[in-house]
Amino acid sequence: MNLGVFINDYKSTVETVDRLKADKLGFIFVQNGVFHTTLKEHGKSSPLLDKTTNLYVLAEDIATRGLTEADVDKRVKVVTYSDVVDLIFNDYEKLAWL
Amino acid sequence: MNLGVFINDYKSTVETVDRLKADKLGFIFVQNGVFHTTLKEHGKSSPLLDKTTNLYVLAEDIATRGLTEADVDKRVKVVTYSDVVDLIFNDYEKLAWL
Amino acid sequence: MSNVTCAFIIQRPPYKSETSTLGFTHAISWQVVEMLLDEGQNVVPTVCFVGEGVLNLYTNQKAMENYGVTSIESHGKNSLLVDLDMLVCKEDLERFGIPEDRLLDAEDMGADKKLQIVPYAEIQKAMESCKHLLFF
Amino acid sequence: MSNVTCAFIIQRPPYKSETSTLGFTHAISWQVVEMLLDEGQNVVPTVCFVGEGVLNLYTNQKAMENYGVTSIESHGKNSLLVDLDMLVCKEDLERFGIPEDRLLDAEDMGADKKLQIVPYAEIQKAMESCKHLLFF
Amino acid sequence: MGTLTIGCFASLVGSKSLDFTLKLANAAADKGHKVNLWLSGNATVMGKNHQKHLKDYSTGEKPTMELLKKGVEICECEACALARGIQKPDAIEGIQWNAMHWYLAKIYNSDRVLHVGGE
Amino acid sequence: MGTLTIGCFASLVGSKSLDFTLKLANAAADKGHKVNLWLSGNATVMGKNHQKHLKDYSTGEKPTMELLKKGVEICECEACALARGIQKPDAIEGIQWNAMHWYLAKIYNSDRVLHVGGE
Repeated sequence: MNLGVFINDYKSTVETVDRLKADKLGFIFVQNGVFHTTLKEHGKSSPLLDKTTNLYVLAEDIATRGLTEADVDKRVKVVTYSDVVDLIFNDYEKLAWL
Repeated sequence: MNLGVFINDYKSTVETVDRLKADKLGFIFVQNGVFHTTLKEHGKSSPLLDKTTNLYVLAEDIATRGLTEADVDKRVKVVTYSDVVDLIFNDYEKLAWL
Repeated sequence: MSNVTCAFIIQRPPYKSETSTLGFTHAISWQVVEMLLDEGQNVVPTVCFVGEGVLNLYTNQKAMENYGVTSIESHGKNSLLVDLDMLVCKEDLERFGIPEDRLLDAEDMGADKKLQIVPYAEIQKAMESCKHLLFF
Repeated sequence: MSNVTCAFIIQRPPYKSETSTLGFTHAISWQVVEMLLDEGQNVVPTVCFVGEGVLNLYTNQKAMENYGVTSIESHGKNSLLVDLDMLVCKEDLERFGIPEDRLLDAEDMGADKKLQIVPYAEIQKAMESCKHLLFF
Repeated sequence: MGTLTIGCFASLVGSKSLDFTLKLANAAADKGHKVNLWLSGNATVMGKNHQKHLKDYSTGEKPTMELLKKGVEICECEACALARGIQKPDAIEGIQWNAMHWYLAKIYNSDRVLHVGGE
Repeated sequence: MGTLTIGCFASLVGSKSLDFTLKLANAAADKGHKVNLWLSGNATVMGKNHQKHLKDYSTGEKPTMELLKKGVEICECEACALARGIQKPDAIEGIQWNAMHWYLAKIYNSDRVLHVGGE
């Protein structure tokens, strides 16, 4: 399956994301999930960034938190709400909000 | 200080509880915090139960979840709302809800 | 006859947020969805329990007695009664040390269905074979 | 003159639940609490940031532009402006790799106070010396 | 053009999940997609009229009216609203009130479903 | 006998934190303690009158009336309520409306403070 996962938290009490398997897996970081793309906790980037190469972060949610594109890990593409709509309809038949 | 901490979740996104230091520390497990007193994850009881000997769990919140006193770790005292009021006024001058 | 299948994944503990209760009630509503659809159409949820979600399934919950609200157990029983498939992650039950005989059942209400305790791989399969995923 | 001191511990990230915003606004209200108290009485909060709570303190937050709501940065600046002591856990800033020059400041508004970046031990001391603790 | 159904449980004020939902619905509608929006749980408070827009708080009334104008169908869970003291006359005009099977029925005819659930 | 001030941010329906708060307040009042209760954030929805008690949902109106009768002072954050579309005439009678300094002022004269905060 093609699965697009919205990651909306930095720390989460659910471990579901670690278990998900998909033929094509995409992570769309929104809300406090964006910190996965900007923080290097103890000098290391978030392990989620190693799970797939399809990585996106919502521009408005970066800026809201005082972050800039320069803070975002190079592997992650910065996208708008409009881009997210296209990802939903063109790339991911199933969606998850975690 | 004498600090009474209400633990209201089993998994938490805040690590504050691990850092708290107090001359007298009490944990009052309520809501889903009660699972700390009943579950043995991977066969081990919750590490919180090793942090102090002043351990309490709210009877109504155990029963609500289908658990019984027999499920509760022997180190933990089962208490009522009325007992919690006495703990607050008699034993702990400062309180935390985590 | 054309059914749309959905996997409802319940992954949060009971009685904290309303989330797991809403997962059940939304799934149960499949019973009446035909009213709003054309002849032969239906939506069929499979309800899956993973992680702390399995903590919703204890039997003997006293929520009505203590807090005056319908217990989640009662929602679980109703879910079985309306013939929902309910898959429970075996690994997570084992991890938390919850024996099967502590889990809810709707035999007393005459339900044919029972909780199905399955390896996580089965839940993954359910997610793959459904059309839509809803995480609660 | 008799003050009651409180430690407000902000430990959750911004813009998720309302919690950290409410932590600020409750602390700022110390400005007017005298209205409801007798002469010489006051309540004095010290606001402490630990864990993900430090993520509230980035400068240049665009919440008004993007979501039409007052930014948490703006609450932080107002907190400094009303002379609240604001202690930020040094270890947590280091852990997340956040340099001091990314943190908010209210110099432009003429505030005398600045964020005080301190070891966690100082925050522990603030918790010990206050009369009441409020965790946000 | 496709059909997207979004369900949301999150409260409007405090959480930004409902803000996200409204903005995503708006972006999808602007691109010509059909959008359905289901509000349940604390999200039903968003369907209350006369929300005062204070600068500290998100407000749902205005963006909701815009979505309705763009043809987005919005429905809220009647039981969830009633339990919160919100009654039919308090509802924003144009928002439907129904039970959960409304959501499932919309899902039936949707290409994509995004369920913004747990808090 | 002492004075306990409890502040609560949690929503009534869905979270059990506000149920906990009401029960604790009740137990303390029954033992003769003075109790103050401050509702802010999503907890202000509890101050809305005409909550329908459906079996699936916690309800705040009845326990609140009982607390008021026992002399518990209850106050809710006016701005938080207004932002949620709740206006003065919608409030349960006997619940005060004020700003956050009410809470701090009550804290001044309290022996114990329990702040039921984050969600």
